[in-house]
Amino acid sequence: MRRVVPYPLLWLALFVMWLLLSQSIAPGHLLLGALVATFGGWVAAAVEAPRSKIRRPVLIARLIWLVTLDIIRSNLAVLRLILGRREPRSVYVSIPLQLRDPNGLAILACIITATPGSAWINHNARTDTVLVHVLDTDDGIAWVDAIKRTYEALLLEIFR
Amino acid sequence: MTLSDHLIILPILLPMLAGVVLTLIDERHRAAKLAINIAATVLLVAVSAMLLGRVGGDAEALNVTYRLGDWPAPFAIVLVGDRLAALMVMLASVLALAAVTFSIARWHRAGAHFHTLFQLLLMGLNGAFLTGDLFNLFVFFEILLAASYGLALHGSGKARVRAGLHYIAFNLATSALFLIGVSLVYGVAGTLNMADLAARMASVPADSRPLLDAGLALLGVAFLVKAGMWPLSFWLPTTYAAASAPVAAVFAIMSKVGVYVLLRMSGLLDGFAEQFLFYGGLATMIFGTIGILSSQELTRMVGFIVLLSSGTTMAMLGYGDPAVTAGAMYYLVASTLGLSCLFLVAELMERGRLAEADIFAVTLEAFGDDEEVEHNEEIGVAVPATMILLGLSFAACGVLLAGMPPLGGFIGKFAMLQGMLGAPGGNDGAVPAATWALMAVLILSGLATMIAMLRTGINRFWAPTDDTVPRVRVVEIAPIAMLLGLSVVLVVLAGSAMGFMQVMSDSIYHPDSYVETVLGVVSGGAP
Amino acid sequence: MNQLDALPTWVAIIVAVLLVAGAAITLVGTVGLVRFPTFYQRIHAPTVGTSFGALFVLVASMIFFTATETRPVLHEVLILIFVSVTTPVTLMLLARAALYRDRLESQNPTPEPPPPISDAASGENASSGKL
Amino acid sequence: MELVLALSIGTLAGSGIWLLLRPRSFQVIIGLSLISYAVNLFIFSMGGLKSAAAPILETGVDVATYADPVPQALVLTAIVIGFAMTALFLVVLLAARGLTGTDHVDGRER
Amino acid sequence: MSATIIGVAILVSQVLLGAAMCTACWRLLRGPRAQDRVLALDSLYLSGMLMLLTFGIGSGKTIYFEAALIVGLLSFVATAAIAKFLMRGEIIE
Amino acid sequence: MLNSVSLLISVLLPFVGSLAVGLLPLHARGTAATISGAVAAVLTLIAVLSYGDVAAQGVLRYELQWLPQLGLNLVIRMDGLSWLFMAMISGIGGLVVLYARYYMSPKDPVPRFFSLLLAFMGAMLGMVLSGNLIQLVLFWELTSMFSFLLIGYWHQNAAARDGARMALVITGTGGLALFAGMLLLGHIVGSFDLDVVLASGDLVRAHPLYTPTLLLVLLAAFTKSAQFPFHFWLPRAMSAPTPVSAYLHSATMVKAGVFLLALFWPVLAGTATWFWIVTYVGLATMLLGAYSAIFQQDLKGVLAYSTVSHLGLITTLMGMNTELALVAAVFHIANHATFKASLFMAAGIIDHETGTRDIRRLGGLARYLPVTATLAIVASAAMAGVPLLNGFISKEMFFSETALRNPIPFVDVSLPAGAIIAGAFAVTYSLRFILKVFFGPAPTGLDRVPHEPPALMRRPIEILVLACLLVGIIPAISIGPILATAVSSILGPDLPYYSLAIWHGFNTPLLMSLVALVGGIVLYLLLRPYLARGIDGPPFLAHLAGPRIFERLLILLSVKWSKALEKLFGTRRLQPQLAILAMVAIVAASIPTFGGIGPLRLPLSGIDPGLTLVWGVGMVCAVGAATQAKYHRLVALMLMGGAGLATSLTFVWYSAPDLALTQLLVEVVTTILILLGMRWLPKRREEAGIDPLSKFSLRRLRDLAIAIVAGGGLALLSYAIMTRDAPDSIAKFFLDNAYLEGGGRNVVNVILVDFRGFDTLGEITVLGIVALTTYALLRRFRPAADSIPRPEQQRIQSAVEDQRSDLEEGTIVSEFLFVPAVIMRWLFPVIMTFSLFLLLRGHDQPGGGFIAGITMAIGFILQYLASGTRWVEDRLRILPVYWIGVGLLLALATGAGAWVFGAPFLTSHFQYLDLPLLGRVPLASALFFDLGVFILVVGATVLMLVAIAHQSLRSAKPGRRPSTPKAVADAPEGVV
Ligand code: NA
Ligand code: NA
Repeated sequence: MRRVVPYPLLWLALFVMWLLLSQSIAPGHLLLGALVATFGGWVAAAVEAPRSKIRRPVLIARLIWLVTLDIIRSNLAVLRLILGRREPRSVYVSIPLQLRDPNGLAILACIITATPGSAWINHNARTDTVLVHVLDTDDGIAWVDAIKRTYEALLLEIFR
Repeated sequence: MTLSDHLIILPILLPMLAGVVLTLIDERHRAAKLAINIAATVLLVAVSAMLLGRVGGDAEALNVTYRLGDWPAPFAIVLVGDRLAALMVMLASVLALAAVTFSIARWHRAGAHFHTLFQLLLMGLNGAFLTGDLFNLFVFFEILLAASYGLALHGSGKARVRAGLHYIAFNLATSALFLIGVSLVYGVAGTLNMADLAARMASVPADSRPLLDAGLALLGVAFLVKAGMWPLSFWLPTTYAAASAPVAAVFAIMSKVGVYVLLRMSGLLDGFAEQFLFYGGLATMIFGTIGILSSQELTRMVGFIVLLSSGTTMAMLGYGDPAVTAGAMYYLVASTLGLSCLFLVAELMERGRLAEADIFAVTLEAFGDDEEVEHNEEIGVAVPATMILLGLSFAACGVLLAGMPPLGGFIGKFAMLQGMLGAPGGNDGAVPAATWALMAVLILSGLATMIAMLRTGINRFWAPTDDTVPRVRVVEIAPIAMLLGLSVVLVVLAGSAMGFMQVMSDSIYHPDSYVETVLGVVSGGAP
Repeated sequence: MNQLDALPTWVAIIVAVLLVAGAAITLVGTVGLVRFPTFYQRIHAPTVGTSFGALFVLVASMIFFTATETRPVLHEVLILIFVSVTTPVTLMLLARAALYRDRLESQNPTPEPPPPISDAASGENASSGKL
Repeated sequence: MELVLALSIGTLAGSGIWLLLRPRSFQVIIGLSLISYAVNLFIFSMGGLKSAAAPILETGVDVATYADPVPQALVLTAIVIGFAMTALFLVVLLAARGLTGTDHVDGRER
Repeated sequence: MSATIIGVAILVSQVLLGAAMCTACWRLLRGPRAQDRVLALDSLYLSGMLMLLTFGIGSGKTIYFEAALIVGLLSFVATAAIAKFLMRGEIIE
Repeated sequence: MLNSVSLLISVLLPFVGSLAVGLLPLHARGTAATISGAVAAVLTLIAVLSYGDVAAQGVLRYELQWLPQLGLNLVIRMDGLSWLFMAMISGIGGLVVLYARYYMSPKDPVPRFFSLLLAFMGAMLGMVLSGNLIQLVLFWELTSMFSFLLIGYWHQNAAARDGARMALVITGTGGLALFAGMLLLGHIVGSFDLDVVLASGDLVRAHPLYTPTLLLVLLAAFTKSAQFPFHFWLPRAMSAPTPVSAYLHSATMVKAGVFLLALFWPVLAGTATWFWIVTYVGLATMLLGAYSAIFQQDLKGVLAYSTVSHLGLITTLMGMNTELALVAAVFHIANHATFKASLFMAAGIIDHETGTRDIRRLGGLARYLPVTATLAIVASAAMAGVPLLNGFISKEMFFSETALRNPIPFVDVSLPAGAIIAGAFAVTYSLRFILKVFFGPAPTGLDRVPHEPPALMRRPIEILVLACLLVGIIPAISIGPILATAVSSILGPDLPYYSLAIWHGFNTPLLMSLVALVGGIVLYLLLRPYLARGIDGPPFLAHLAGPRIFERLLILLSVKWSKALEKLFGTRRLQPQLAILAMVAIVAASIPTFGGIGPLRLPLSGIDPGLTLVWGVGMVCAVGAATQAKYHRLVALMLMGGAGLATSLTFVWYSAPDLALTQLLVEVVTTILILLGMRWLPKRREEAGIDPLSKFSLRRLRDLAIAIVAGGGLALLSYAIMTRDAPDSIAKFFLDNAYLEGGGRNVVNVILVDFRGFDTLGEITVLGIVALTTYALLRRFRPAADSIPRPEQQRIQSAVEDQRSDLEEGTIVSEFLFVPAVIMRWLFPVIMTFSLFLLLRGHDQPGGGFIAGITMAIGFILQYLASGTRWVEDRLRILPVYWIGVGLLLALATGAGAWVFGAPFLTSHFQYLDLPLLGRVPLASALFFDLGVFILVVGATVLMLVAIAHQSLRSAKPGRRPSTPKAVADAPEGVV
């Protein structure tokens, strides 16, 4: 089974993607979707997409919720900043991380960057730190703490 | 449908299949690739001969059509085989056979995918000759251009790449013109089929006619570029000169593709670009002549002879007169054979030559009358047989291309000149000054070619040099002999050849049967 | 737009509001691109568009097509996911490249010397300097 | 809108031709690309402008309302061929640059 | 009624997105550095994609969806490649 | 019948013999000479045997159909004149063969010489026996060509090469003139048949084209027969072996010109134009030749100029428009051939025996070569017109013709005066020849003692001199009938009265002869001191050396001027070529639209603000790209992307989703391609010191004008089409039939894979070809010196890694790409899925093989981008070349599959399959076609991109010498 479906979660994602694309759940599409998803797994295996053991899938939902909230918040903040007169108080922050899992790091990078107001610049694997640019904050240290507390902790839980 | 119903598409599909199969064979299996290339080319010659036999019947000019996808014309793509198309396909296959044979000795090893590109070039050429659809013509032009780009660069090297860059840039720009022209034609006339376009010309609203004409004019420019008309042809000699010999030997027909399309269009669309053809062709002849004289490099000179040949044909087509066209087409066939052959001969001659020899030779000639201090040895030099063969081939090509008797160039020029003069003993006020000018240029260009070839021949074969006798293999002489042999056959059978051309020209300028064959039958691939 | 008249007005209003809001937010995002003085600040602007701007428009689309085609139309979700995964990739690469270039040419308009070329996070000078 | 589109075609073509006449091979390749955009739009415009009438057949719709599919098919072919030729030209210009040492289209600085 | 509402909304949003594209284009032209332009190009693509979606709603057809999807999924390849080019001087090592 | 065969043999036999001799081994001297001699003998025999028939019937004809449509048939025609020529050609030919057998060195590869000689003989016979004007031209040119080859036989000598070339250029030019002249003549008469033409003299002379025809024919005759001002090639041709000089350049070929004059005398002569031109050109030639002959130091030079002079004499006679003059001319043709050939052979013997032809070094040879000397003295006397020799009789006839009173005073004086002066000159040079060579002190400084040659070598001279004597002593018996036959073929049966006697009483011609004789001797005595100085070449005229002028003129015309003209009317630079193309296109499109392009209606659809803004952006991007491409390549590339986006949006707006998809994808791939290429381009920084004014140079203004006009024109054309009613187009058929007949709802896709699938097949072929070309070219790629090192960024980053102890080689880039690479790898299966989706839905919805293929290829490239070439190729075995092959094969096979059903290529099949579980599934053969497209596009795109990407690997290889020309890519085809 592992050889046929090396990444079960990916299989599921691709299967759903196929159905969404075809906008149909006809038997033909279910079959095709399954085939394509299986094929996709092989392809991912060929390029050695990093495997991760997901311990607590339930926490993913919590992560999504947190991200959504954060995005709403920071969107509003950035919009205000753009439309307002105030000059942004930008800082570089360096976040020391315990998270080592490549997928976890990738997710963290996406979250930080996709959230308006913060941008992932570089990850240093030797010191396990990440350089992040924050658009507007009066307390960089607090900002770092918040990230570590919420996202990193959660991701560490998921990918232990 | 039997296989013979599919005969007309075979000149396109056969090279394509060969090209594809060649792609799938690894570069390491050179011998297998070569064998397939040769076999496919031989088969193509056979198929072309069958096609020529089929449409070249004695009676009325026969047209064969082939409806791709079994869709009715003029909606989908139709292939049309008439005498003109079949003749051009035949000519292309013959040149290809010569070139591929020649490449056995060494050239096919000079770069990757030579065989594939070679076969696909043939596919493009044959497609361009056979298609009856303007946009499909564009596609086949692109195929033959793409393959020609690859082949022009075959062997790589500075000169080739530099020439290739110009060639490609210029032809890409031309392709844009082609597209603009085709789309204008579609935008105004609503069709892409050539026969249908001819049929619809009358019903185009008067206020849209200028737009259609503009489209046709742009198409014409694109064709003139292919045909090598001055001042759109400066890239041609350089490219041909830089190309490897077997490639150049096939390229000899490339400018004739443009000529072919111009002839086809001027037959179908009454008076298409005839004035331009006449004067442009005349200018091309003059420029070609100038270039022939000024060239130091032999291959470059041959490139200019290509221009001259094509300019001559174009100027003749400018008459729109079946008699002249028949002569011009005879001349086209003969001169193309000669050019192809000369490209091969030139390469053998240049082999083992010292660099800078060309420049030295011309300097020598410039002061030729001053050097008298030379011991005159009155014993003939035992020239190696290789050089004699080469020399004879070179001389034959020169005679052919300069239009000197007794080879085909002479017959062709004779036929054209006679056509231009009109009916013997006829009214002489009818021969306009421009015709006299053209006749003069036609004859003088032959003289210039003779002088230039003479200069080159004497330098290469007679002047004592330190050059070594080139190592020439039989497979390199054989294609030369074949091409020259064909030119001789063309002379011996001049009567029947000219008869063929005359029937062909008549049918080109009376396209009713062409149009009817294309549009008339509702379904099926058979004629 | 005849079939549109079958659309309930309240749905139309929702769709309209979402559309205009999404577009407006995207516009504001690009305004940020113009307004912010440094590259590292401008880098935050596009994400407004990819997050809120895209979200609103995509939701509008989902609602609209679900309503008009009377079946759930959800494939817009894919766009949202793709955009939120791919935009960060560009931004990360770009930010790192910009850092390199700025350090190399010392053209960073900020008074603070930029972090070292290879690794901004190591060492004390990069900890959390305010700009 | 015809006016806007026509102007756009003109601008693309004009910019492309300007670049085509420049001496650096990179300028020429960008020029060819712009010309290719212009030509594609030109072909496309030959079918006239019909908004929201993609020729994807639905039952019960009069075929006269669809946009003309022929120019679209032609443009598709033209895009593909144009892409291929751009790639080829690029490689040739690279080869020329490598062999001649310059990126001048004539292979030598004047 | 619905048609009018939707029509006006689409018109307004298209104008807004068009304005967004103009703004991005300004940055694209202005620079000053290459990275600024890449950023602008990314925004340009995003605004264009959203424009496609508004157009899809306007036409009432889902056939324009794939175009948006392609922009969303693949346009980043170009900008990421440019970013890598800026950093490394070549995009495939 | 017998005549037909013998006529055919007359023309064919020499060629057959030539071929046979040419194939002999190089040392087969005896065999070659024997075969050649036999050929000449047979031909002479045929001539002798045919004489009766010619004399009786007038004309013998043999006709062979060749190109009847154009009136060009092979007609072998023998009349009295051509009989005379045939007799000379074959008779003297035989003697020359005998002579050459001994003359040519044993070391010489002599079969080739005889082969050429025989071929020339054939050409000459073909020419004189032509019964068709065009055939005449054909053989005429052949004689020039073989003459060229024979002059250049010793081509290791520069003089031989120059002489040969000059001869061919001049006589070849004349041949072309003859061609034109014959065309006109044929056009006037309405037939190329010689007999018809000869019967149409009055028609021709009255025709408006008479003068041009005459001039062309005369040009041919004058060049061939070395008439002033084309005479100079003949002395130069003396570098040929002496048998050639004897045969071609005295006896036969040079007579072709006067043969032509004689042949067309009934048609072209008899007018004032003819008289003035022919007579005075002949007279000038005669005087010039004789004068020059006096001062030659080369034996053969004397003979050559003498030949020129005698040819001038014959020409003068032809020009006089009297029948008696014509008789004299024909007579002198035969006489001159006899004595001049023998003189050349004698000169050859002298050269052979003494090793020199320089008169200054020769003398007293009568002691060493008594027989030869006697023969030569007799022949020289004939040349000088001494009585009892053949030259005397024809010269007397010439004098008597010039002495006829003429009403025009100039003619009345100039003709006899010229004749006498030329006669005196002839005496002078003959005398000098005899006295200097055979008498006086013995030669000094010779390599060997001269002695008589082998008897057989002398035999031809003896025979010819005997003929001189026979004709000179008993003309009426020996030559009378032959001359009558020859002349009557020109003048018809009623010949004028002439008497071939030696003594006509003491009359004006005799007086003139005496004056000439005495004058000549006196002149010789007067000139002795001057001649003793040994100056080569005539006084006063030396600086007018024809050859020099000719060479200079030829170089000027054919090298210098043509080079200048090529520069003026051509270019080898790309930019002017493209500018010309643009201008020609503008002009071509303007001409038909000059009078207006019909109504330009107001916009049909109102302004759409969204798209208008988009195009605002698009236009700005386009112009921006145009201005930035020189110094800011990356900027231009990005701006181009902006313009492309606007284009894609337009496609969406106006109902072309497939186009939008394609355009967007192609855009991405193009950007990557160009980025890959930019690594190899030179750095370019805006030069600070550039003069801002130079930006507005004339050329830039011109280019700007071209760009604006062309762009504006294109805009106008598209606007004009968009705003008028669409024509009744073929589109309706596609819309009507796409679903019912083609089985697809996406009409564009059905057109692509079915209605016009042939286009698509071609299009993917193009893509495949380009990919293969790219690959082939890059295998030989050699980067420029300044792009061989890794890019600056990488070098700096490596340097930093070196300096800092905490960094290793490659750390910076691996950190840079760490997170992005993870995401890109996950995106790979996603993109694959999307690609397959696009492929399968194409027939009904936007998508299809091409779009899917490019998508898939982008997925591949993304992996290269993320992880580098080596990493990817260690893990993914991509064989793009095979993908190309398989894709094309699949498409081809799908198309040909229709043959199985008896349908034409690409006929599609469409049906529903009822599958368990899945229900009705549509299955169109077009899908397989599209699959082929897909596979090919993936292969081609990946191949192109990866082939470029591989160059970094290759040039990064350590120790590789970049300048090695044969640097072939290390990557085996499979990996790339
Ligand atoms: Na962000
Ligand atoms: Na280090």
